[in-house]
Amino acid sequence: MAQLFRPGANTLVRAALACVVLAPLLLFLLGMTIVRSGYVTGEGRFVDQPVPFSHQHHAGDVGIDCRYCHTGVESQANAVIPPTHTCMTCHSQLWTNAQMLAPVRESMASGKPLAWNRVNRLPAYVYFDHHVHVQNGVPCAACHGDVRRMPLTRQTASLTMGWCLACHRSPEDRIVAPAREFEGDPYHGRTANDRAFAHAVMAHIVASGRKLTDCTVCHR
Amino acid sequence: MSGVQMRHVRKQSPRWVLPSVTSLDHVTEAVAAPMMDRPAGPRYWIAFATMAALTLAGALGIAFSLAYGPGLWGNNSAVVWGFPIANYVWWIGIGNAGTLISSLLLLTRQKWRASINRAAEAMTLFAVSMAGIFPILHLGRQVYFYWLFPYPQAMGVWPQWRSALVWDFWSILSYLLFSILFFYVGLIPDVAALRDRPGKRGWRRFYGVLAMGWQGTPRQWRAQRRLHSIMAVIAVPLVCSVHSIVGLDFAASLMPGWTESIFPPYFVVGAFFSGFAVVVLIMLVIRWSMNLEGLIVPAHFDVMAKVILASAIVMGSSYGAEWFSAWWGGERGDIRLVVYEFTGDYWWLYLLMLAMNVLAPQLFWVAKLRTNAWALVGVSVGVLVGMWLERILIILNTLSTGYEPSFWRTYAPTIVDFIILGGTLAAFVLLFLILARLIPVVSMYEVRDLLADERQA
Amino acid sequence: MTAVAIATFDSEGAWLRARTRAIAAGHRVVGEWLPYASKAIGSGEGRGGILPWALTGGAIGGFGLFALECWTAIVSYPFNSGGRALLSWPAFIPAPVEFAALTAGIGGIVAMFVQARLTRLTHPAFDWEEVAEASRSSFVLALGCTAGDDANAAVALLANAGATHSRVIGL
Amino acid sequence: MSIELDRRAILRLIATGAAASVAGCSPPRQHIYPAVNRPDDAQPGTLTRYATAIPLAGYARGVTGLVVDSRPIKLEGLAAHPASLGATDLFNEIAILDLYDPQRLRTPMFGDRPGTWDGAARAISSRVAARHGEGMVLLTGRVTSPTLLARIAALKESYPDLRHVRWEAVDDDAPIAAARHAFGRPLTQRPRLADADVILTLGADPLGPGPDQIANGRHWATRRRRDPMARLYAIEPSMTNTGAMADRRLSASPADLARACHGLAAALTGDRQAPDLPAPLAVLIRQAARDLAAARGRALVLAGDGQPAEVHAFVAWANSRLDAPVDWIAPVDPDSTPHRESIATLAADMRAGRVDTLIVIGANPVYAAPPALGFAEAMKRVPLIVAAVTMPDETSARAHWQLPLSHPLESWHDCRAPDGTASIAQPLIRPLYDSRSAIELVDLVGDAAADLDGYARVQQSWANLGADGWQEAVAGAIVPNTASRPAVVATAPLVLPPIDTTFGPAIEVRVSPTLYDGRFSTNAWAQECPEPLTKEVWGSSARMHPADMATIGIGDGDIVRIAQGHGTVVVPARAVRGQAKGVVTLFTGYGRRDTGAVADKIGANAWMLAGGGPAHVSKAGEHAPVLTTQHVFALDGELAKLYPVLRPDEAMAPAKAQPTLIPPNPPNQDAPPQWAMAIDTDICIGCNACVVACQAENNVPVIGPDEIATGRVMHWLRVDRYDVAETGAGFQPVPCMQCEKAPCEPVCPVEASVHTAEGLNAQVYNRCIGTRFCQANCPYKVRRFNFLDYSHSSVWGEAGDSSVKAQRNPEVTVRGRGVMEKCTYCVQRIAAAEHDADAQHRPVGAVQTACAAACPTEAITFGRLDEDGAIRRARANKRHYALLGELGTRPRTTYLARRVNPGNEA
Repeated sequence: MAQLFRPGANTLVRAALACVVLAPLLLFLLGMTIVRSGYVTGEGRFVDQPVPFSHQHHAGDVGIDCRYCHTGVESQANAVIPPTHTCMTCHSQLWTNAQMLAPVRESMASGKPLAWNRVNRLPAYVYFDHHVHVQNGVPCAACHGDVRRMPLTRQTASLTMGWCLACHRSPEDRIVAPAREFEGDPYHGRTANDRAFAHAVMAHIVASGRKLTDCTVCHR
Repeated sequence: MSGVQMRHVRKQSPRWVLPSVTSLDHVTEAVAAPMMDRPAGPRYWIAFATMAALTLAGALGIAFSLAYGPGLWGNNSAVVWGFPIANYVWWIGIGNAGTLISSLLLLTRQKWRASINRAAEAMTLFAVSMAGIFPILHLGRQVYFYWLFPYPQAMGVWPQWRSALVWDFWSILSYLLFSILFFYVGLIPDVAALRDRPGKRGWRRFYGVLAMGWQGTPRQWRAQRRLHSIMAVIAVPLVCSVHSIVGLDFAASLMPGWTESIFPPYFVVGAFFSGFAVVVLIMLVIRWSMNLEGLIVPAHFDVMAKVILASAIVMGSSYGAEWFSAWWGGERGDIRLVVYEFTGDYWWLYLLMLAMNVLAPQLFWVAKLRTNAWALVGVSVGVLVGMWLERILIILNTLSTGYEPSFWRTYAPTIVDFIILGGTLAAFVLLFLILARLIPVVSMYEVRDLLADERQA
Repeated sequence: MTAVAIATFDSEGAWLRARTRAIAAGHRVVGEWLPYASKAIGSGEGRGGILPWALTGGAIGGFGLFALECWTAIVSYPFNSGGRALLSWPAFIPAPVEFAALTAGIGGIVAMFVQARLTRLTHPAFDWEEVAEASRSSFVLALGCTAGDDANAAVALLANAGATHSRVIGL
Repeated sequence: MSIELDRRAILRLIATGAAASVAGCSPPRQHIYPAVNRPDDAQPGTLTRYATAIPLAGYARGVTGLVVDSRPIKLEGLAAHPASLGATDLFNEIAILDLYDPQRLRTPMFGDRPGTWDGAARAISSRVAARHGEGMVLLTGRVTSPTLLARIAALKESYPDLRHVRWEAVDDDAPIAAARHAFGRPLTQRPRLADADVILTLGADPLGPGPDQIANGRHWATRRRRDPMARLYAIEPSMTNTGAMADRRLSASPADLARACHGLAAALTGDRQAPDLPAPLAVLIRQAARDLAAARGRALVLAGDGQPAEVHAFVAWANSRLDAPVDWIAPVDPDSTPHRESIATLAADMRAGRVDTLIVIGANPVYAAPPALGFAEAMKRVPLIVAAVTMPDETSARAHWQLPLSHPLESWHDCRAPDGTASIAQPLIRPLYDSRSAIELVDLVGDAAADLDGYARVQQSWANLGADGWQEAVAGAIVPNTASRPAVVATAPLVLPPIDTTFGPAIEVRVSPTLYDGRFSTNAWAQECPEPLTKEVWGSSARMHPADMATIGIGDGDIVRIAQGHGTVVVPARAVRGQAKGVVTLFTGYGRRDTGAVADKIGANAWMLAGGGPAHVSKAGEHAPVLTTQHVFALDGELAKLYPVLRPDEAMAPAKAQPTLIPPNPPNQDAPPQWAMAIDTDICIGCNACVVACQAENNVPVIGPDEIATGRVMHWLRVDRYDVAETGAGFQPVPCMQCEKAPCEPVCPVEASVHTAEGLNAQVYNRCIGTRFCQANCPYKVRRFNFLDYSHSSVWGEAGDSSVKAQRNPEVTVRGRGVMEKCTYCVQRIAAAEHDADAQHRPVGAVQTACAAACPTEAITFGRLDEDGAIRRARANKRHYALLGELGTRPRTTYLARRVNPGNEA
């Protein structure tokens, strides 16, 4: 009887068997990488804005304090995007007819709000509270990066649950002394002061019996 | 089939292959010819079309359920589980029997398994596949079923290993894949035979690939036989544990009527029970449709009927044990439940269930009925209905009368529930119809072995 | 070796008879093909076991999964689930047991493929149609011969032993 | 202050609110809209509280509005207000949904064409301007608003012949008439329940629905808590919430009730012949008389508003004889013409063509007026009818002009509480639609060109307060010392009601505890809220005594036809406990038409039978029972342990420790704060305030009758109703027990159900995959599953629910389909409290769950297990028990047992 298969068949079938085992494994690894990539998480993503607002210019060069616009950050959950009115406090004097500020003036005139595009986006079922973080020494930069160096605002963290947990599991080395929360790069050169405050906060958390990895800390 | 009452055989030392089968080649031809040479007749295609249509209907039912949610079913706020879970338990039960039969009989050197084990194992594969649909389908958010699998999520959370549902996940997965391997190991020599048998080249190449270059040298036979028995040794505890775990879905709770240590064993017996019923039906159909009277003989049915009878008795006593332990334990909740079983909203279903599972099989005390086709069909179907009722009643009776009377609710299934159940039944048959055209439904090499033995004796 | 004498037998008995005679007559058995696992070939236990492979596979799967359970439940993200202990080992057992069975099976089948020399879809033996007979109905016996007359003797021997068919294949 | 925020902003916020979060599903909107010019006190996302008041049947009840992003999302009680005392009732809780109800009338309608306010105004003035308002009638509900009264007076100046008719379907004619007879002037009785040791109710339901329910409940509970335990007798035709809580209760037909009065009179005076009473009634009267007499000065007799004037007159006599804790005040409603009389005259005038222009503001006579008046027919004779409504109704459907009336939360107004205390009510939101308040409307009628400014009107009628006084009054929603002074009254003469022995069943029409007189029929929360005693939802059946049903050969749920005078209704009948033989009881509020998808074609209109007179009940065929959410009420055998009932000084048997294999809590489990709840079933009056409060706070969807019919429910908190003793009933609110050894947690395969360090049994909606194993394994069955996409499907028909989404609490995830949800002790409130505490580096303060905040009797208390307070006190109480404690689940929600104090027979 003649051979049913060509000699190559043996190798072929062995290769095939190998694939049966390896292919799913590879696909799995590929998936794991993709979901963690910026492509999915949006880490490092720039977002166009109706007005090309530069944190570098306002917060960095001019040196306006974060809290001047984000008025809620120390007192409530929502850090607050400033109303058009806030922009106009300066821009009614400065650059009063700069083309790039036209939308701001238009909004002030028409009373129609500016539609800023969200940069740091959390799912709707995640409840983040700004003031409890800031008041306990978690600097803006921990999540938002050094906005003083951002001509256009960029998402600097992956904002995945795993990323949040990393900090909630060991906050102490993310906490800085009260004064430094609003610095651009507070983690650069941590002082004994920082460590002392971090220690105090940790002590409070432990004493309060709160568990920062409880689901209800973020989800309701 | 030729004559409802099969020609009865002498009790002592039954012959498992009729004298009509003379040579080894005869065995191969008897099994392979109808499959490879003869085109499928109109009867086949009619059956195929009907089953395909019903399967499609079931698929639609599932599609709608996925689109609109579990709200399409009869489940309510108290009876949160309904058909899907019952179907799952029922199918997995049927699925258990196949591998159990084949492996248990292999270990106990039951020669007669030769002609039924292939079909039994195939039944396992298909039944478990059907069962596998339901745990996913019954979820509220089916798209996230994979959260039961422990992979490094970006969320940083893992499955909750204490949940019986996670155990389920692993047992179905393991059992399905294991059964496929077991099935394949037993299949290799036969596909090799089909490869070497004159026929269309394309098909022969197909079988050639499946055979993986099997030649039948003593070395290969030794390896194959050794692995087969090792897998059989693993299969027996695996099968039992799989259905024990299904039992634990209920037993590992604190609802009256569920928290019963008897559940695991009693689920296993139930599985064996319903599985054998299906095997009987399948063997009857194969024997009749593929004219395998020579290889599947009355003695086979006689033995299987005895097994069904035995398990019916065990089932009966398990029910008895349930009632007794309720009374003996004195737990008010359990007593109330037993009373509810007989007097509550589902009393007639419960009595029907007892009739089917315990009384009907008693017919097999009569020797003649054990080989009477209609009796076999009737009892087997009865047992299947009875076992399905048992599964659904386990859910309904407990969930309809929980600890809080203010939240007692009765359950009524919807048309969608029935469509989906029917769909899986049809799909099961459909798969078998396809299988019958693809691979030998009787293990040829084992029957050769058996034949050789009997001829020497 | 220059030739092979090959013959088919329709029964286990005939094949065994021929086999013993051939060996007695000093012939070398170069190949045998059987339609089913005859008891005569023995179980061959001890020679390259499959069991060790299966056991290893099972151990890896079972203990591996159990370890994963413990790590996730105690180290990676401990939860208070109904006040149960973090290391609820009894509840951690079922899944690994099931999984171990699967991996054992996989280990076994790999071993079998190796030992049975499978995945050889093309093989010289397939050139002899007698081999094709084997997988369906016949016992096939091939003896290695050195010279022509030797081959003829072998064929004769096989024929006398009750071969349904026998011939010489020159190499 | 008012919130100045343009209407577009509101709708925009509604849109973003709509986008607010669906568990695990669609991503949030990508845009952020900061306001252009934001008032300082309105930081986005912060929750602000404003005091205001909303009227029920004209009477004010103070509320605190919780406002987020300029949207009121929830109403809570107002501690300082005498009719709220910090708590709410069902009607206050559901009011917020009416505000956002998509069925609301949005623009003026002329016939079925959209019109303008201008058009309407001109239509009116063109008719009446010339004729000094001759033939012009202004029909309103009860008016206690000083401003509105002033505007109407002003209107009368420009139209001297204008007639103002005020009419409430639920009237107080009988008690007023009785007071007239007893004291020669109209007076209203104000019982002081807190001071009453013995109370006898004659068909009265002080703890039932009505403007006084909250206050009555609170005062009654105050006394109930005090030792020695008070005693409550109830004689009533059908069971009421009060009757359910009674220590001794008897059901009596009107005739028997009259006899009871005679019997009581005889027993109290001792100098007259007692009539022959049915044995049990005689015993009860004898005992009640003894206790009442013994408790002179602290004994009280109450008659239901539905009772005839004679019974009220008798009660007045009894109370003055017993020197009962009762205040008599001048009616808060200045107009004391009997309601029935005024509506009857109006109907007569209309029929006689004496009415030329009819302006209806917030009254619905076509639906609720006695059928004998043929009001709808009479309307045909009126050339111009203008009806102002928030929700279209039967009357407005027959009017020429329909005008959208502002919701109380949208407009400046004022009104008086039942005790006379005046409230100035500020709006919490700008009108969502082109609507006007009653005050503005009256001005409009007077002068089509008037510039409508409710704010100015209200302010000018309270000018005497001065700037600061005004500020204070508005901020607190109370005008100080405006409560009516109690009148000094003479001893009332003895009046005995005639014993009516006409043959045939008596019809009792009762105010619905969920829909009131029908003004809340269109409210989906109200429709889906179970009636306290039968647990009926989306409908109501005629309650009958089983014997009566047997005689006409019908069973539970069979349809009966009830004919009386001009009215006929066809409803399913239901045999209920504590129903008097020969009495058929119906609830108002059903059988609506022309109102919208929610209320139309549900049940039958009981007002059709309000006329009185002989009735006839007959079988009308098919079987169509009304849906209920609870089917079993009797607790026989071992089930009795679910709702233990104790004697006054009895204590619960100590629970024996259960052996368990489950290890003790990990140490961090006992660190503060540890939250817990205690519920006192002895003072729970089953008012359902908690049920709807929870629904409003936690975005619990309405699922509609079809879903309920398949046995599904969504209310996180259910109030179980169980039979107590022979004739009473008891209520047991069942939220999640937050078990320390929760059975639901270990069965969840994905850790969606886990325990927090603070003792909460958390449910993580976005992690839930919907296996439902948790609910299957929950002994208390307190988990709720989204079988369909409830939060995105609407029961409002084609109206859709986009506006309703604006009510949703942004702090709570909106659950999508296939997700299990449940009570988590309002974890969003706990989180808010803790975050503020941590941010300000101070210990966590008190937290109130929505249900606890709502409870009128303070039966639900929430607090911390780790520090002294209400919870520890409750757990130390001898009546304390854990529901199904023997299962070893160690619930955090525990109960105090119900008591009955039947006393010994005289």
